[in-house]
Amino acid sequence: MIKKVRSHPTQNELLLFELSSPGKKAYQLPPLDVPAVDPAEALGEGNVRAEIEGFPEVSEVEAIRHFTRLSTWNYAIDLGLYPLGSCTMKYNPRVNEVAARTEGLEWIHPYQPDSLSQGAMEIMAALERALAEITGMDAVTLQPAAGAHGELTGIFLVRALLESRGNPRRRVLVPDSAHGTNPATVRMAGYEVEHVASNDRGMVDMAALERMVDDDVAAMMVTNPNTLGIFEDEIAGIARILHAKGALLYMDGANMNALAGIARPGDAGADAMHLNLHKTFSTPHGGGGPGAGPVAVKAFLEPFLPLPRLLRVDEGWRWDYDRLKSIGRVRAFHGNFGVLVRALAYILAHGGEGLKRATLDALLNACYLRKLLEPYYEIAYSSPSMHECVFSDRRQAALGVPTGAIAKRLIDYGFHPYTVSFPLIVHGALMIEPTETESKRELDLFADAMISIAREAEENPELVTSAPHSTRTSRVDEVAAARKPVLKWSPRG
Amino acid sequence: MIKKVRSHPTQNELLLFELSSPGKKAYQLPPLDVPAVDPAEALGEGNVRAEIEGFPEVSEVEAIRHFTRLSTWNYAIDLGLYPLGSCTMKYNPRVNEVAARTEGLEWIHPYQPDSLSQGAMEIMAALERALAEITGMDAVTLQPAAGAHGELTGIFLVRALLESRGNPRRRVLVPDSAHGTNPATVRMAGYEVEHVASNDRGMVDMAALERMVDDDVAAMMVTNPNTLGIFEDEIAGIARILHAKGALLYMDGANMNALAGIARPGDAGADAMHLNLHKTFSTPHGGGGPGAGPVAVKAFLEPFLPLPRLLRVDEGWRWDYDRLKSIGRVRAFHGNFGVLVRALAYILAHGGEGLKRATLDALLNACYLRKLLEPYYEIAYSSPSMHECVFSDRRQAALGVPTGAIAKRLIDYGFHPYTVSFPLIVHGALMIEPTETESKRELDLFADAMISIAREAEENPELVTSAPHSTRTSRVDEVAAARKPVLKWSPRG
Amino acid sequence: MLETLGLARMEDLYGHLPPDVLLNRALDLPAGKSEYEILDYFRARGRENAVGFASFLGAGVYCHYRPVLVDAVVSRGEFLTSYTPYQAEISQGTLTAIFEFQTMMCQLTGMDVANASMYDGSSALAEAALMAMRITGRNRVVAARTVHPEYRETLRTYGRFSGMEIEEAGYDSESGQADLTDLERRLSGDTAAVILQSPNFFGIVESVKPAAELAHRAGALLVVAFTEAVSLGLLAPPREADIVAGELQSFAIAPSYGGPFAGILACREKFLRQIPGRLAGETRDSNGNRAFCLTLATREQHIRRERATSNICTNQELIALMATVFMTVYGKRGLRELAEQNLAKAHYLGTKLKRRFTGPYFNEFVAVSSDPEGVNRSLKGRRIIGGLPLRRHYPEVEGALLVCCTETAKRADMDAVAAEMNSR
Amino acid sequence: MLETLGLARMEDLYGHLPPDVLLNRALDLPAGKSEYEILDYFRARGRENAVGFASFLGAGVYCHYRPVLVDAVVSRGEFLTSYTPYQAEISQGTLTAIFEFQTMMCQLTGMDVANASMYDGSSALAEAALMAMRITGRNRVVAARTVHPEYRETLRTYGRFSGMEIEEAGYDSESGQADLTDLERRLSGDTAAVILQSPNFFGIVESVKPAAELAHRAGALLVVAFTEAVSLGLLAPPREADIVAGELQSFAIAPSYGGPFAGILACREKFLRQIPGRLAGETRDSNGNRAFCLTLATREQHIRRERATSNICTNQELIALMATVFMTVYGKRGLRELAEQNLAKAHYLGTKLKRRFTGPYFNEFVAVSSDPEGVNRSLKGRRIIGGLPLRRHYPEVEGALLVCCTETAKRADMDAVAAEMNSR
Ligand SMILES: Cc1ncc(COP(=O)(O)O)c(C=O)c1O
Ligand SMILES: Cc1ncc(COP(=O)(O)O)c(C=O)c1O
Repeated sequence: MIKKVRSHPTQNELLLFELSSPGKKAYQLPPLDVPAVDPAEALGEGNVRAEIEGFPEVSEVEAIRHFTRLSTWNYAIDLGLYPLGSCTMKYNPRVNEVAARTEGLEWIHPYQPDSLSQGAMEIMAALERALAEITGMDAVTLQPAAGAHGELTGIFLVRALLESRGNPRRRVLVPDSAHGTNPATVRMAGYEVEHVASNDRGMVDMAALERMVDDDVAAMMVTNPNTLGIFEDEIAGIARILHAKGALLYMDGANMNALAGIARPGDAGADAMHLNLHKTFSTPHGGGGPGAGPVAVKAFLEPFLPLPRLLRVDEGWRWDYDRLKSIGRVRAFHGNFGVLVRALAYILAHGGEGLKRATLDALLNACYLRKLLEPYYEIAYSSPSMHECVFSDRRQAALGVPTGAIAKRLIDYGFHPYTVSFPLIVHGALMIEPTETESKRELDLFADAMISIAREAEENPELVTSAPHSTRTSRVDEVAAARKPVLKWSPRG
Repeated sequence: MIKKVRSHPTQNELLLFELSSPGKKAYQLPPLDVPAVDPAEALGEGNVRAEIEGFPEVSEVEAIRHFTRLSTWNYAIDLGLYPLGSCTMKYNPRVNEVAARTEGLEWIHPYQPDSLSQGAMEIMAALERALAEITGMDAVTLQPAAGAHGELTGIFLVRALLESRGNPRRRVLVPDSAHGTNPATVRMAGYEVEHVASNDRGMVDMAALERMVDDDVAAMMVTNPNTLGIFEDEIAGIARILHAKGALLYMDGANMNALAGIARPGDAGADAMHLNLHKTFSTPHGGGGPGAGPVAVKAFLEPFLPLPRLLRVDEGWRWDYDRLKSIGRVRAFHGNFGVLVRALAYILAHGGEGLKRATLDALLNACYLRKLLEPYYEIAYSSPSMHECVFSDRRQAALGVPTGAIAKRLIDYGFHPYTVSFPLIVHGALMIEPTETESKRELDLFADAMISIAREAEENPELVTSAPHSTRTSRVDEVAAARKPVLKWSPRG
Repeated sequence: MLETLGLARMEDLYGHLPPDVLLNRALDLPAGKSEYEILDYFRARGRENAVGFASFLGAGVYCHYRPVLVDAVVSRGEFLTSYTPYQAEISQGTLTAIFEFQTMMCQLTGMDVANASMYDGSSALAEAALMAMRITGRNRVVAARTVHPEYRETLRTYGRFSGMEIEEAGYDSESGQADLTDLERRLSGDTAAVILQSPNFFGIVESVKPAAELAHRAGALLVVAFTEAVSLGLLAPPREADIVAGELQSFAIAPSYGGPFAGILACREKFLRQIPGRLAGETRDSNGNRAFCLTLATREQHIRRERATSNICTNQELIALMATVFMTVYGKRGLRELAEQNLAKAHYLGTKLKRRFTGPYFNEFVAVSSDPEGVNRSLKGRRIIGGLPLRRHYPEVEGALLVCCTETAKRADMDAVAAEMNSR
Repeated sequence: MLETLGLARMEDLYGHLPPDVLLNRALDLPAGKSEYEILDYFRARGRENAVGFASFLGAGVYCHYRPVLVDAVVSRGEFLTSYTPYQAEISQGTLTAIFEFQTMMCQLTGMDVANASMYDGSSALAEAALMAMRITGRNRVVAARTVHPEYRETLRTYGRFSGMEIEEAGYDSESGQADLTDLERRLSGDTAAVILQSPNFFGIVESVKPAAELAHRAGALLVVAFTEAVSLGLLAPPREADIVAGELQSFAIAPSYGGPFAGILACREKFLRQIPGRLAGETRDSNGNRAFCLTLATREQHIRRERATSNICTNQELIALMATVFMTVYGKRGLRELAEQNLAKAHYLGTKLKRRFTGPYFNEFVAVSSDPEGVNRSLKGRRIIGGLPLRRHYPEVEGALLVCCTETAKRADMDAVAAEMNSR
């Protein structure tokens, strides 16, 4: 029985281009206080464009209604549990949004003189300090724009270091449970990917690792807890094996939400790692970003960090561009500053105690859900779960109800689905990360829904495989979308 | 066929008191920077309360989800046409909201010295000037909090004036088409209400008026255009009749959206009138306020206006409390300042030209809808419509489908209903005010819906009378609610 | 669209209006401005007011922290741009919030029934007095002079034309509380209501119970007003009152130069039919689901017209919603802690200054000074707005400032005020 | 919940972790703060930056008006707090907006396909170069030195480890445009891409067409970058390009000290399979209704892993949405008028100053000064931030400032800059 939602009318809406009618406008500019200039004269005929074919023309009320109506077609954290495994969809305090909109922070130009940017630089310095303390590392760059960008920066650092030692080496090890960005990153840094098998405990197979690591291995990328939500308890051993052969341990810190305040990757032997500020340190995901992927490193990698670096001098902070060993910039300007502000606001709000409490609540919620669901769904690995738990659809798939169908059916029950079919090493994975900000009530409702779907899979599989039944948009044909892609609106439809 | 909406799941939600669990919190206060004080000691045992029985305790995410979920159960201007007759539910530019939140306007105390309030006082003075120009009156008070409050202030002014002339008189005339606040106001000012019948053109019956006006009549309250959306074209004559007997003409300016920029009540003989800033001059209605109901008067009523008044002196603006004839305050402080800011922002954005254009568009939209619907619904009066048009349900009621049912059925079609059963002199009134901010597309969709419902009334009345069928909450039992009122939550349910 | 109407020009839309009422010129207003110019204009006006000053003004308008959630909620178009919830099936969001608001108001005030809001505290008080007249059939009202002066002025304006006779009872020049003996002396067989405010205008907690006994003994109702809603987090609710009228500005509403705020009326069950304003009630929909709707409309102007309990129509719903979010964020413990912080701050400064009255005070008090204006003048130089000089409203209380300290008052600023006042 | 798990203490939740990895002390961070203290902290930091200065800085980050609608839209929780729209049935809002964004990007750039966003313009340009390498199977890239210096630095970092060889072509010291003869000289059989930026870093409009011919003749692709999106309202779109990489910060995104912004990649249809990043496509739902979903995921890391077109995952969707609202508000005529105002302002000041280059410029230009630092120093005293000294990035262009004037530039401030610069 569905307890969480009821149906209600939601407004239909055309595309902007269909709404558009000539002459409508939603803007007004102040009158020009200087003489107008003839574009053709100033730029040359050939450089001036004709009107923008097909560009919309709507009124202000049509504009706000358009986006308001669209918004009502979305599910969101503000509406309920969003248990996407590996994505840490937690509630992000609204005060972060207000902080990021502070006039003196929002409207400052990256090229204004350091003397007029001290507040911004202090914020970045404070965040670097806090992240170093939380990760147990020595230095932090805030430049990368997202997790994958941080990974790339991290592997660049590894390669730059090894090159400076005379041999960049050829291979980077990646567990078969790794997130897709890991192998993709390795390739972008010019390395070959070598997959490391997981053992039956869902952890890196140490024996296999021993065999694989030689002095042609540049590094290993380890996610800890890994994408199964399992803590790699041999992590220190992994570091030892790598270090013994002159290879580095890169840690994917996307799951730091499971460790903040209780364990520090730096203490466990990681040489470099990135953090997903938009996950652990709370920037709303905004339908796909923005985020920030700071990279924290041990001292010996610090000289290679992207430039510029913050430098403390008598007058205050200065940007230091004079860094010979730096890999250079990984993007223009100083990083996603607005996201950095939100992250610092989050850390200030929690303090050390609060960060630990949040971590514990994240573990509690994940373990609680696992406990409630284990009788109905097959847990992928028996090892204890940290901040997320991963099930397999084996039992339901046998009834013709794969993980993807269960996910769609969850929508009818008023929830956003979990992460589907990842990690790849699990047969039909159901990857569930509730995060610390969910209440017991919401978790119980979710468990009820999952259990009820398990029953439906037995009694009425068709009901599940044809879901969702309640949404304004029924099952979307993704195959057709990919077969002949229509990626933009055009007048003839 | 319903083109405007499709069904989609909306989240259910408990009441705060049901969500609440002990120990949860959504607040944090800065640490106290002074010694704590023992309440019992400072205030005396008896003055200190026990804990607030039943008061909620929820987390921050529960709080924001609670109100976000609730909000999705509402219809709103941001979602579509809201054709409530007499309510002028137009789109209110969002810039008004930003203006009202300007730090130096939002966080100022009404008692801070005039020398530290000049900006606020200048805003009020500028608005008074603009409203006087728009209405054709000589002086304006911004103190009243809403239209009805303005009416009350206006009739108080009439009475104070007449008392100062020696005889307050006993009766105030009110057309039978008047809004309920008019007669209610008359009584609150200690007058008796006398109803003036409307003629077959939907206007004040001049002959009847002639007969009724004697020197015991204090004033007449006229709404123009009246609640039928019809312009009282004898308005000047009405004024003459009243003035000849020493009575005053009070104009209910709630429908000023039909006149701004094309006609001024002051020029037509009105002695006093109120404006609904939250209608004509755009403050979002907020589910029932706040608004503001400034009163504009001719010079001879100025001495009686509520105190304090703005006074221009060399140093700038000053609040003048020294006004012997004033009726005194109608509320504490200076009025709904935040609403006044929005109104001035609206007037600045439009300018004289823009206000007239808005008026013309309001007339156009109303007349257009009338034209489209006249074949299917019986127009109440043949006189031309101004900013709204009023139909009677006679034709549909004969089929067992009264105006109330048609209204509920509109909900299934994705629209907010029109104003139902008002004005009272129309049999089963359908009172439709589209306002100027609606697009032709939205109006056409509305007309389609109305026409389709007219057809349903003939072919399948039951479908209409049992509406709405698509909402998360079906037809609400208002009779039961009134029979044994439950006006607050209590633990036992 | 004009074609559809068979018209040539937009002006034809009002061609039927008599020429003599038409405006035969353009309105004399500046040309329309862009939103950037508009915001510049208001920012410029804002800079002409005191910005970034520390302030010790209270007197009915209090500066409290506003949780960021309040704005996040009321900025949602579904709340901001909806009308009064007449159509229950598509207004359950607003109706549910009103029902929760009414409930919390009852929990705070100890009354049985609360309405959905009034314009403000002062008009709510005036309506309470009119309500008492209707209930008792009497026409005299005795109000303590410790009630906010502008509330009493509003009461007088409302009363003047409705046959209300208003008497004011003095206060004990020692304690600063209403003088109950004087008050009792003024009671008579046609007294409809006794009106007290607690904490009163001087910031002092009144003794509601004995006042209730006096009033009831005389067959009158006790109306208790409040201007500082935060005090309800700590003070005993006025259970002995028959009607409570208050101002909710303290619940997350910016001072905004005096409005918009939200008034509230609450009363005992038995007076329900006489309460003005909107009421949301619980009921069921045709599927048996819990639902809410506006109810008892037969009290209101749109049904009852001249026999309505009041002419109020549009009220202050969005402000009441802000207060509801505020109460939700602070909750049971938070409101208490907030009130205790106010108490502590006020007493920190209060004990440093020479106070005029001895009665128990919450977050404001009357401080004595040989030269109040002088004090404020030099504080202004330090970007501090001092207390409110009482001269205008209470000439008899010479050389006094009404000083308020909320949780936002900083110790350093309070020390500065103390130094300044004690230096004379 | 602990009971359900059969645990006694919260700490038992990680009892299975090896002790040697545990942090056996509390984190060395200050205690948690209230939102009021947090906002005070950031406001204090904000005051340590330039606030309320007039600024003539551009150079890749432009200060334009932001329509208030933008914030109203992105503040809606349904957009703000949703994830990447993998589950199409409950993400149609975001997906529809992305589809509209992609369409408008194609309309502006003249390309056939545009993705849903990249991190920023600089990383988008680097990805464009990598894309060109994949398409052509070649490994050399020739970039004009008139491309934003930090974009070229980013390109170098990306290129360094991916076997990309980067050459830089000079510019005409007269016109300030890329020197196409020098550029042509550097083309060879293994040139994958020629990279231009227009308007270029000096604010000068490049001649895309001839560059395209050169590139194509050599079997290379032409990649055109832009940093000032507003210019697309007026300038001919780079139709002759094969790939367009740009930065959308100008579309309602605050400078925010350099981010978050939103990059964009657009290309010709035939290169579709090589474009990185998210793509929203049109399709149908099982009821035949139009619907949208993320598509061609086989290009992406979560499906293709090490064979993906890029490792990009989270991008800048909310910023792209802001840009979408911006484009909607301004629309066809508005974007043109906005661009024309920028043109007029820049030329007002540009004609008053001694300009270093003669090529056509849009809203910024290089002004010559005997003492750039001196000029900026004295402007700073008048709360004006002058242009960007070129010394660091273009030592050969001595004594020069890159000056930008958008629609927000006030005539009085421009006059002040002119007076200051011409006084030396
Ligand atoms: C384990 C893991 N690593 C890396 C990433 C990539 O981070 P981002 O999406 O910020 O690029 C993610 C995000 O999905 C992740 O879950
Ligand atoms: C004609 C008319 N008069 C008066 C009023 C009362 O105005 P308010 O609701 O602002 O008190 C209204 C509002 O509904 C109205 O339509």
